[in-house]
Amino acid sequence: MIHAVTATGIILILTGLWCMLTRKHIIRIIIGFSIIDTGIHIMIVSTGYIRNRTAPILDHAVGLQGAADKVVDPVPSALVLTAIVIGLAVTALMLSYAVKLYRRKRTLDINNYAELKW
Amino acid sequence: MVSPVYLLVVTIAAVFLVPLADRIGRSYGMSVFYAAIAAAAGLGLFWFLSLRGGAPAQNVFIAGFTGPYAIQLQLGIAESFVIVLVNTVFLLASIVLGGALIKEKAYALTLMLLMLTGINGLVLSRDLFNMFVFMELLSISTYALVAMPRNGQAFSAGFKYMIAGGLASTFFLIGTAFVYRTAGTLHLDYLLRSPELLHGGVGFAALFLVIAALLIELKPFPANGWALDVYQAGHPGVVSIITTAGTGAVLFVLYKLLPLMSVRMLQVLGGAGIVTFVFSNLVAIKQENPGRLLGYSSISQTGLVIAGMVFLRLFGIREIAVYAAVAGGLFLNHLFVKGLMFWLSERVGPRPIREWGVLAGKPLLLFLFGLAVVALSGLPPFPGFWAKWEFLKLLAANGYYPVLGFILAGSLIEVFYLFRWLGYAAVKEDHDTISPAPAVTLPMVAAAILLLAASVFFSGSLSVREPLLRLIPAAGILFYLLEPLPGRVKTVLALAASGSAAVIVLPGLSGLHLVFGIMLLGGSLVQMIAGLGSGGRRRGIYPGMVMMVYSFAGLLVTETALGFFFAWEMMTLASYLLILRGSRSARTPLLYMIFSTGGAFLILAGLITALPAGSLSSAGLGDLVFSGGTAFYLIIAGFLVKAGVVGVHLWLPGFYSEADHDVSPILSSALSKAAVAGLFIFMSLANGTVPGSDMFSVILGWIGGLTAFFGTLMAIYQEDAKRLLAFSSMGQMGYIILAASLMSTIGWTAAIYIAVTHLLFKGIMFLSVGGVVSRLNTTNMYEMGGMIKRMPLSFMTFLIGLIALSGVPPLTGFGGKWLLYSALVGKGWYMLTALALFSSAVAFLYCYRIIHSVFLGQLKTGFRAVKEASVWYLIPQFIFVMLIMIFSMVPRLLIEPISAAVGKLAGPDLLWQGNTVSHALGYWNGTTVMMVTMGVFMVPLVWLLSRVRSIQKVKQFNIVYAAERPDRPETTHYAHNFFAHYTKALGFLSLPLVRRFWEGAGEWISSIAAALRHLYSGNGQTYALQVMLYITVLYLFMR
Amino acid sequence: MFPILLCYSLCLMMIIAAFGAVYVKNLTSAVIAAGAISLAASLLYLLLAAPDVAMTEAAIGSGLTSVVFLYTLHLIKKIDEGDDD
Amino acid sequence: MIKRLFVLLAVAGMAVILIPFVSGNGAGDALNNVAATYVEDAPRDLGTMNIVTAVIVTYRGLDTLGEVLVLFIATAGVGFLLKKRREGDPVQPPSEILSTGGMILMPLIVLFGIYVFSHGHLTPGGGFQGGVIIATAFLLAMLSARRLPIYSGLLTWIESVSGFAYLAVGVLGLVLAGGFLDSRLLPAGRYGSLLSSGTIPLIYTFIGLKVGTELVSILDKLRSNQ
Repeated sequence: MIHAVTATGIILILTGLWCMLTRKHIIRIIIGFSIIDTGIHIMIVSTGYIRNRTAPILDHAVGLQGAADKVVDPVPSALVLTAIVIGLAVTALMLSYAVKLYRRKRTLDINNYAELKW
Repeated sequence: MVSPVYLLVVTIAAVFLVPLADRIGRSYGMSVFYAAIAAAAGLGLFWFLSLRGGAPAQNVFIAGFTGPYAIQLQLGIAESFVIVLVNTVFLLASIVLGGALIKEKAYALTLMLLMLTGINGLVLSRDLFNMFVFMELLSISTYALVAMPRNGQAFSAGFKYMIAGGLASTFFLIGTAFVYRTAGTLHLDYLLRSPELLHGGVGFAALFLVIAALLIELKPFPANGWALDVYQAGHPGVVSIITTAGTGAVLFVLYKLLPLMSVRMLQVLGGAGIVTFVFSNLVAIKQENPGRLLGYSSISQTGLVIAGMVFLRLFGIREIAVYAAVAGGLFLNHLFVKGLMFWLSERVGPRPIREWGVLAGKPLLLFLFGLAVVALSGLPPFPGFWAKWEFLKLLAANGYYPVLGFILAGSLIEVFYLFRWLGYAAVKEDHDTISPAPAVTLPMVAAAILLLAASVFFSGSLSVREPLLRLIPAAGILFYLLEPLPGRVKTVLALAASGSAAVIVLPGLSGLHLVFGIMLLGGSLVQMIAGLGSGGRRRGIYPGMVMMVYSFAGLLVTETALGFFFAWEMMTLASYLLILRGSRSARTPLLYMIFSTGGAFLILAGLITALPAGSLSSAGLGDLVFSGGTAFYLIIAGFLVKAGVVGVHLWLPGFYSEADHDVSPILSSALSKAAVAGLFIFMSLANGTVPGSDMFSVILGWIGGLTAFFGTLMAIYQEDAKRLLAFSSMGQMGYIILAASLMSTIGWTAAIYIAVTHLLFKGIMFLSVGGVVSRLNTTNMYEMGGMIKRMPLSFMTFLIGLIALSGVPPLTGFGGKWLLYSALVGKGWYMLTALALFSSAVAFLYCYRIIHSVFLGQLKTGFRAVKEASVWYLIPQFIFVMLIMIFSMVPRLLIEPISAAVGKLAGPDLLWQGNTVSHALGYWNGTTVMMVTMGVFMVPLVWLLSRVRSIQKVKQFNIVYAAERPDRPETTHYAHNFFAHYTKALGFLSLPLVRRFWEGAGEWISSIAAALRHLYSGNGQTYALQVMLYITVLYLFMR
Repeated sequence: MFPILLCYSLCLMMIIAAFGAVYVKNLTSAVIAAGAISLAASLLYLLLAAPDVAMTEAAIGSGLTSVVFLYTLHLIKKIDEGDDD
Repeated sequence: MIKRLFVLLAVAGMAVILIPFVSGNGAGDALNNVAATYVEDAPRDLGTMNIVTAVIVTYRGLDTLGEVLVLFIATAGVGFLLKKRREGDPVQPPSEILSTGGMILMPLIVLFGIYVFSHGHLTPGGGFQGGVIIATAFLLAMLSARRLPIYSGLLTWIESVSGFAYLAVGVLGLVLAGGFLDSRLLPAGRYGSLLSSGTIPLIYTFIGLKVGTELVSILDKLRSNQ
């Protein structure tokens, strides 16, 4: 099962990359990024998963005794939390850029923003 | 010591305080902002000083847990070094940005502070994921700040940056997560306990992604289009932070990760760095926009730093000191220079580099720019020089010769475009003014001072025995500070400074060194007197002049290979400054710089190849090992380039002729001997140890012979008096090299003898012509004529110089030629003897021409009132005339010390070949020959002089162009195109084949650059595609 | 058995939604499709015993991010209508 | 077309790099040393039930501080890029149902948000999730109200003060306890109760407030940039 999840994460990343590299619309490119982000998050969460274990919350159901054999790895969860927030920050900033660009040229086709080159 | 956490706390606290303070008032917000950055820089300095003073490194764990469980911040000497540097440059950059920031909302200030937090966190953290977070802090705040100029270009550049940066973050994040998955920890030190976990399968892929992400952040060629757009469009202040502090932090992360990498990874990474260095420099030559050009240059420097630390790791070096000397030195150099240059571009405003002539009228800004260009080119005394030396030395010691070659090639390209730019700024005066902006100038001055201070710090590798070497740049700077004084005062001061150097240095020399010391120092000193003949401020002459004289002294005094190269490069730089000031076009100084640097790189390559194995400290010249041959040939080739032998003489005519009239003589007579001195120093060092020396001496002989021939031949076609003398110098250098190639005592004696006489007579001739030219304000010979009447003293000295040159008895020239021919014949080189004889014959043609066109003939109407040349021009000439007379009458005075020096060098027989000296020198009695010939010569001279005032009648129709009116009046002058007839016979030999070759090579390189730059299409998607393809290729290489 | 089936179907859903987000004509629909991926992902995280991540992904990944996207699209429409400074 | 080919090549290259991660994943059947130590020590040392929270706030606290700062960059960056709307622009009146519903729901959602961040050490969730929930409440209010005056001054204050307080708690940890951001500044308390786990609830409250106000101001800037 976990292999399928990791694979799904990779497929999402590749789909996002494809989106980012082939779509011309800037908003669509940013959507591509957010798909990539989701893919990464899935991949990372999948690294912490251990079959038949429960969430790392040591309530009475889990108990303190031998907890390390009952729960999944908490570290990837912590990393993903950070990554999700960072992803939001990047997305918001990208979208602000999109608004700015649109206000300049009334277009969001990325091919129109190649005035700097060589 | 203060806990390193406070470095982060200071800026984070300011992040929260600034918006509040800003609500009270703009200035409060700004104050908090600057106070926080200054505090960070101060902390950095405090730590650096205490750690250098022996304080232990600090390791702090967040939240008080230890081991791999909590994030660790480490503050060792390396960290504190980077922190003090990046925070200082950040502080300076934010002063530059002050004017722009005050117009923005408080957001801009918080973004800046967050950027600094990210930078400092990256340096301190020992945890992989924590580094990711700080990297995001750094990059996301940068994304926003790129938009600062708020124009369309900045917005689109910022967006492209976000795409590429987003990709890099993606890779970093995946890599980090899987590093944790594989190794069970994110803590670097614990990862290092089992690095093999990361060398196969998933571990490898994870580590690879982290490294690739870092590399992308460092903008490797060609996956760096977005970065260039940012450099071009962003605010120079922001951009300077990105390329200095930001890049520095990421570089340091890469440094921290080095021990994790496998050999294969290191090799590929080092290769990527070298590729970036070479190709970014290559593309830079086609750039017109200063921001973009600096961008390419920054990227290339980053590539070099990457290569530096990666190769060091590959060589198994662990000492931090070595990393500091190589990567640290390169980075420090880049940091201050790029800061300075970007801020200067802010100051100059949006102008293409061709219009940087606005700086020509601003001595301080031009000085700063020049300093930056010199430092960036890796010239001494700046840290880049020492770092490159150490780096190249290690490459050579480990047999990485191709890499060494690539770095030198890239550096040469770098020198080309940087000095071309400096030429635009210094030579093409543009009368546009730029408004004063102390807020920008002040940080630039600070950066320059810090750079110089760092130079002193890094030059610690020069041994204390050679304090003179340190004086070379110091003297240059001192005379720069004296620039406001009147020219004559500076001349006197320069004479005093150079004279005291001579007094201190000469007594300590002996043998060949003494002979060359007298030539270089004495020759320069005497000719410097002519400087008193010109009025005005004479800006830009004396820093170069004094530096050059001190470098001569340094060359002769130094006992180490590094010291020799240092002095050599300082001499190149000093002479460049002299020609830069005098030249009318930017082309001549540039050509000179390119060829000189190329020659210097050959010498450098030879020196480091010849260094004895295992010598990390500076090796002595005597310890060099030439048994392989290659090193020796490289060094000799370098000196030949500097001597301007045929094929690489392109720089020569302009260089010897275009400087100020009192400077050209020194360059042409004294400086040219530096190459000879180098040649002899190394030939004597290698005496008897170089394999295949027979072949070498034949080849060298032919190079000398052909140089003599072609130099002389080209001299006869010149219209410009100083150019004619310049080519004549080339021919004389040919004789010297030819004589030196004989590798026998008599040959070497002849060579040095010719060198001395050439110094004397070329000094006389150049000064004499210089005196004439300074009165007539033209160098075209067809515009002169009849000067014998107005300037009889100049004529007399010139004539004596000419006789000495032509090699006829009785003057010294004869002795040199006599020694040379007898040695050539003795060795059995008849072809070369014939060639040399033929060249001497041809030399008569130009001798005749110059005396005929300048001094004899009809006096032009416009010049009837000119006076004799300034007495200050005449004094050195008379000193030299006296010397020539003395040496002519008593040749022993000259020949004996020389042959003694040569003899002492290698015993009576040089070991090169075992050629016995069979020529006794006794039967040439100079005195008699002199007396006889003087009599033969003086009688007609007196008669001529007595007749010179009588008017010669000319027939009424004795004009050539009777029926038609020529387009260009000068073509009617008899002296114009004087030797047109000979073109049929010999002209094909002077066809500009050499020039065409070099121009073709230049165009070829330029067209490669033009093709490469088209990689950068400007489309953000294409850039992202390039990044991904780059990473794929990298993966395939590293796997 | 059920969680595994649910997991596979969520994966499939996400992939389909991703292709939708790339290729669907309307941008608003694309944004919603991208949001749907996140939503499905947050369910998946629950299955993977990561409730914290699930909550965050639902709130930020699918909720807030989509809102920010939609706001931007709205803004762009406003700019088109000339309601601009 | 040729570009498509390159894109395909690039994506295929990425696939080649990423595919090892599929097989290299999921084989583990035990926690590694670091994770196991967290799970075993956190309840005792810190008093948290939610180990993820312990990792986020304490063990990897610097990451979280950085994360808060990244969000701060987003606010500042969006504010830096986009200018504020002119005052008094007409806003379309929302429907009656939406506005009434929004007004009733908003306090409830805010309350829920506060619950989420204050119980971060006991249950799933924490400062970030709680902050987002509070932001959602304001979002609803923005949508439903004719004009909800967002006092940017007040937002700045809450944002800055809560951020500063977070940092101050961190520094106090350095001065009084084991290290920067050490949550053992306060006693671990009774395991499983609200007021336990040292400074973790306090830190999560500051984070929640900060994240909430930051997100509200991002949304406000995007909304009012018209």
